[in-house]
Amino acid sequence: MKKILNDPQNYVDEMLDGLVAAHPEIYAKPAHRIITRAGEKTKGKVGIVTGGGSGHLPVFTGYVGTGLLDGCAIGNVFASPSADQMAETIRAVDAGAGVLCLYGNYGGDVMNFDMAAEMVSFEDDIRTASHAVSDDVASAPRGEMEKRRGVAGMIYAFKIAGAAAERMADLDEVARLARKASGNVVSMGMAMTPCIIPQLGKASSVIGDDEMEMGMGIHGEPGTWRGPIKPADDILDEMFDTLQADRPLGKGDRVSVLVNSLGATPHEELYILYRRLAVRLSEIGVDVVMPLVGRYATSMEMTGASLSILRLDDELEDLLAAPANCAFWRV
Amino acid sequence: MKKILNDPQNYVDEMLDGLVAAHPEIYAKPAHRIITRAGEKTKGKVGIVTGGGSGHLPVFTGYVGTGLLDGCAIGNVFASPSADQMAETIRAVDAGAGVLCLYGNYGGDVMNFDMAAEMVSFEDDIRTASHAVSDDVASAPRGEMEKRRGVAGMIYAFKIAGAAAERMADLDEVARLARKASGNVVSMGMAMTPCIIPQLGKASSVIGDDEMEMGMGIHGEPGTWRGPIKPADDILDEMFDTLQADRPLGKGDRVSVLVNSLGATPHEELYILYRRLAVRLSEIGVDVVMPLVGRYATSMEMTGASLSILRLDDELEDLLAAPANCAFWRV
Amino acid sequence: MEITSNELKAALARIAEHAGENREFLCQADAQLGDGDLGITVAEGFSACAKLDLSDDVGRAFFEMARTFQQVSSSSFGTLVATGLMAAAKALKDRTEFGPDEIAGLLAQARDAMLARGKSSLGEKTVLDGLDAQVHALEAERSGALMETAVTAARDTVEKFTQRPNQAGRARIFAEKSVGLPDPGQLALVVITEGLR
Amino acid sequence: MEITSNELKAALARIAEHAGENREFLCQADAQLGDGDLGITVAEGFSACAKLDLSDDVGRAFFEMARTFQQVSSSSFGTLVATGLMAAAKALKDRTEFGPDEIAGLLAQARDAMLARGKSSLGEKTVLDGLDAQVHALEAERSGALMETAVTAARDTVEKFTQRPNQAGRARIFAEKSVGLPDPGQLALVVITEGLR
Ligand SMILES: Nc1ncnc2c1ncn2[C@@H]1O[C@H](COP(=O)(O)OP(=O)(O)O)[C@@H](O)[C@H]1O
Ligand SMILES: Nc1ncnc2c1ncn2[C@@H]1O[C@H](COP(=O)(O)OP(=O)(O)O)[C@@H](O)[C@H]1O
Ligand SMILES: [Mg+2]
Ligand SMILES: [Mg+2]
Ligand SMILES: [Mg+2]
Ligand SMILES: [Mg+2]
Repeated sequence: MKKILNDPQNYVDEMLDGLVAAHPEIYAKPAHRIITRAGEKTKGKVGIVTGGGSGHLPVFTGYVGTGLLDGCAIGNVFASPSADQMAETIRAVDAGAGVLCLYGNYGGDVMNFDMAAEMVSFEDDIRTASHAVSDDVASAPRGEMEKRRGVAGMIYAFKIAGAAAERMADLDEVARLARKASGNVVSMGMAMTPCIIPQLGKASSVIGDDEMEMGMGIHGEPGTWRGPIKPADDILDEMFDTLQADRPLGKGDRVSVLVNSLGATPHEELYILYRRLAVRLSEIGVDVVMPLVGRYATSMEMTGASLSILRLDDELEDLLAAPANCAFWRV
Repeated sequence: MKKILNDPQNYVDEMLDGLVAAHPEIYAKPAHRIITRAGEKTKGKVGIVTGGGSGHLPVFTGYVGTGLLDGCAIGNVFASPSADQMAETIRAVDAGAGVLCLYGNYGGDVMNFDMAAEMVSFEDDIRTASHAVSDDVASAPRGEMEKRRGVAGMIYAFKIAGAAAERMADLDEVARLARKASGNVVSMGMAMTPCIIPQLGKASSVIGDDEMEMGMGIHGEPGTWRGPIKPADDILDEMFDTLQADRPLGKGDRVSVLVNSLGATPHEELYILYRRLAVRLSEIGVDVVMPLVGRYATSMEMTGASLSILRLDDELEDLLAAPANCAFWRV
Repeated sequence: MEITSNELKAALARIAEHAGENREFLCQADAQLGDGDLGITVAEGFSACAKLDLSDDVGRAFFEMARTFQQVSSSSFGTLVATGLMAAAKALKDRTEFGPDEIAGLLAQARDAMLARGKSSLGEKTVLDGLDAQVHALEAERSGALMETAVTAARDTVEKFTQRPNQAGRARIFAEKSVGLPDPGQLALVVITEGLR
Repeated sequence: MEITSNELKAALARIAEHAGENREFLCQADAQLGDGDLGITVAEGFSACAKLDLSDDVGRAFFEMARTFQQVSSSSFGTLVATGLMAAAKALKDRTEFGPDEIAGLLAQARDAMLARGKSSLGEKTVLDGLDAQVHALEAERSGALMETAVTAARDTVEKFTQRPNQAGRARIFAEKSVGLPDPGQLALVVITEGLR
């Protein structure tokens, strides 16, 4: 296991300790496996919480910060946190204006967040709204949106909802904008190697030496095909064409794009993909605003990349460009 | 070869095209394999150029930006750019106040930068100063500083010299501060897997399945020992103790630290290392300012991490905290 | 005989014991189609509940169980069980006892809440098909052999569904492979109901 | 006979041809201890220089060669050769010819500039040891057989150093392995000088 760790059982907790030790001005850990913003809450501001399995930094915990999220419930590697932790996180961030639960569409997380919302309403009288981002086009057809998984595109929802909350929009408005951003983003990924789950000490699946898998999920969920590795331009074209088929862009559209590494794939190769993406977008007359290239949603040391495209309008563009600050992203 | 690329021969050039396409407000490519800041030069500002082999993003090219570097000469993966390219880069950034060449201590780069300085002095009458950062404690004893390689710690020299130049310090002063930062930083790294050089299509060396190599260089240069993988805390302790032996820190010292991934090693594991580092530093009463945790100097998809420690005084701390902006680092 | 908080506590102890004995069995069943943690979820969830000092208010008691169950496990099954317990908590709020004849109704409410939580439907080869079979069997049951009826209904469901593909939860990904394998959640319901006797 | 820009051009053509023939040989020698690019550096460097339309000013001519050489290759050897050429350029500035008796002196200046550039010392088993041997041999030479003397000095150096470890450049890392292997840079000097004849 080519990982830097102590006891695999402590992987998540030691990671959180290090995160808070390194950035005490950004993150606080008020309770076991709960991260919130450091400092005082802003009274009357809508809180935004997320949560999910570990192993995806900066997702989920990393996006707690100014203009972004208020809290995160942290599960084990690739495992949902409990509803109780989520409820605790909701309580921790509530500043009297209600809380939006905004996370990726995975069965366990959805059930637990729903349960948590029920709990804080039953016990604490905190108003909540919920939205599970489902941007992974490879995981289900557009007609079965509720089966689509949430992947890297969710960071656009974090950013836009976070900016709205920072401007003191109310819960309904923050939830509307989160849903709008989420509805406007589509993603598609591919992988070349899986990653190692610390407690298992080995990879969840194996991909042949000269093989890649298109559409593979960030936990190794099966994709649309597995076969010989294609050239970078062909990979980008297939991802782009799939997204275009799902939600076509045309002349005059404005978008933000995210070319994301799943972990091991280096920046160099993301830029090789971006180069082709820029050609494809300019061919159809689409303008790019604030492109993101880097490691924004990972699966530890998985090799692979994903492409997310967010369609913008004035409202979304304005919120996307608003100031934000966490240890992994500054706008 | 688990890499996303087209023709391996085009790896570097396509990467640069993508970089400039994604961030045209930051980077410009005035000539083949030369990157400078976008926009107008500031008349009378000292220019800072760097250069070196590709495959280390954000090093070297990535650190061109406000409050950082002015230009970069780009070589093939792990190969020095030519003196001619360097001279061209010096000419491109000179704004009448002379140019500092600031790069990592590797034989080829040193020779080529010296040659380039000679060329621009012979032909163009541009004043230059040069400094090769040599922070890698594993590569030679303190007594043979000129043999020490330059690794991740060089970004502190970029930052501090860049801030001084941005404040319109003159060439001697910028060079003095670069040398001071460089003299105050020490680094130590370890690796668990090598990386693949695109043109070769394979790794330069092999590390056994349960093995790591302490002190390995970023191009796979042999380290101080190879053996079974140790726990994260032991790894950090060995790196820290080696740095302490080389240049001891004591009570009341202020430092910045960089816990850097060589590529594949995920953020999670950097924070596991950071957690231990924070303990070690606080045990000896050393204060940390602006810690950096992430991928600041890589070898594509190499697995491993390095630790750099910069000893601060008021002057360096002030320059470290000054504003800076490139696609990979914002202060 | 009416059921009070005391009966609930005794029942939890019996389930916890039986679930402990079947821990490995359920983990192995889950490992074939999922992540192999179901035995842990069920055993530790009920073991923690059995340690509770339950309120006399049976509604409150079910709430305490729900909360405890999902604290221990955040896997799907744990959250679904907690959801079912929560449904009972709401239905029995402010009461100190309930009758055997109310059980079918409570199970039906749990089933519906769990369907909503899991965003799944009956017939998808999950624990909910077992629960649904129990609801119908108990509604038809007049002899008073409630426990036997419930165990039989749960067991029959496993058999009825084994040759079908899983269509919900993690196992959905392995739909083809799942044909011929019993659904782990349906097996867990058998174990829990056996423990109740 | 004085040496003008014309003689330089003719010499470059001969070296380029001979270096082309030895391209593989030098690459293989370099591959044993380094990155295997030395044959390319030498062959392409001289081939590009041979295509130059040299200035009549021999100082300027050497500068043009220096510049061209390092444009083609940024490997150590290329930069060292360019450095040596640059030293000659400075020494011969504003002249249109130089005499054979000046060659030893020019080589000595080149050697010194290259030592400074490479931050290395004589005796470290590099091309500079070959150059140094040539300087001494040419200084002692009175018969006029300059070329033969230079070739012999370069060849003898290879032999003298083969059993020693490399102590400079990339090969330093493989110091142990390098014992028994000729230094590729010293071999390249033999090839270049052979071409000059
Ligand atoms: N969405 C769902 N709706 C209904 N039942 C479900 C659902 N997801 C899982 N289950 C049931 O839970 C069982 C698996 O539970 P568990 O091992 O806790 O799941 P996981 O570990 O995948 O979160 C399945 O066999 C199935 O009976
Ligand atoms: N620092 C140095 N000083 C003197 N000679 C050197 C130095 N580095 C390399 N050389 C010479 O150059 C030869 C290797 O040249 P080359 O293949 O161009 O190096 P690389 O590919 O490693 O940059 C060596 O055999 C040696 O003779
Ligand atoms: Mg399971
Ligand atoms: Mg599970
Ligand atoms: Mg070489
Ligand atoms: Mg070379």
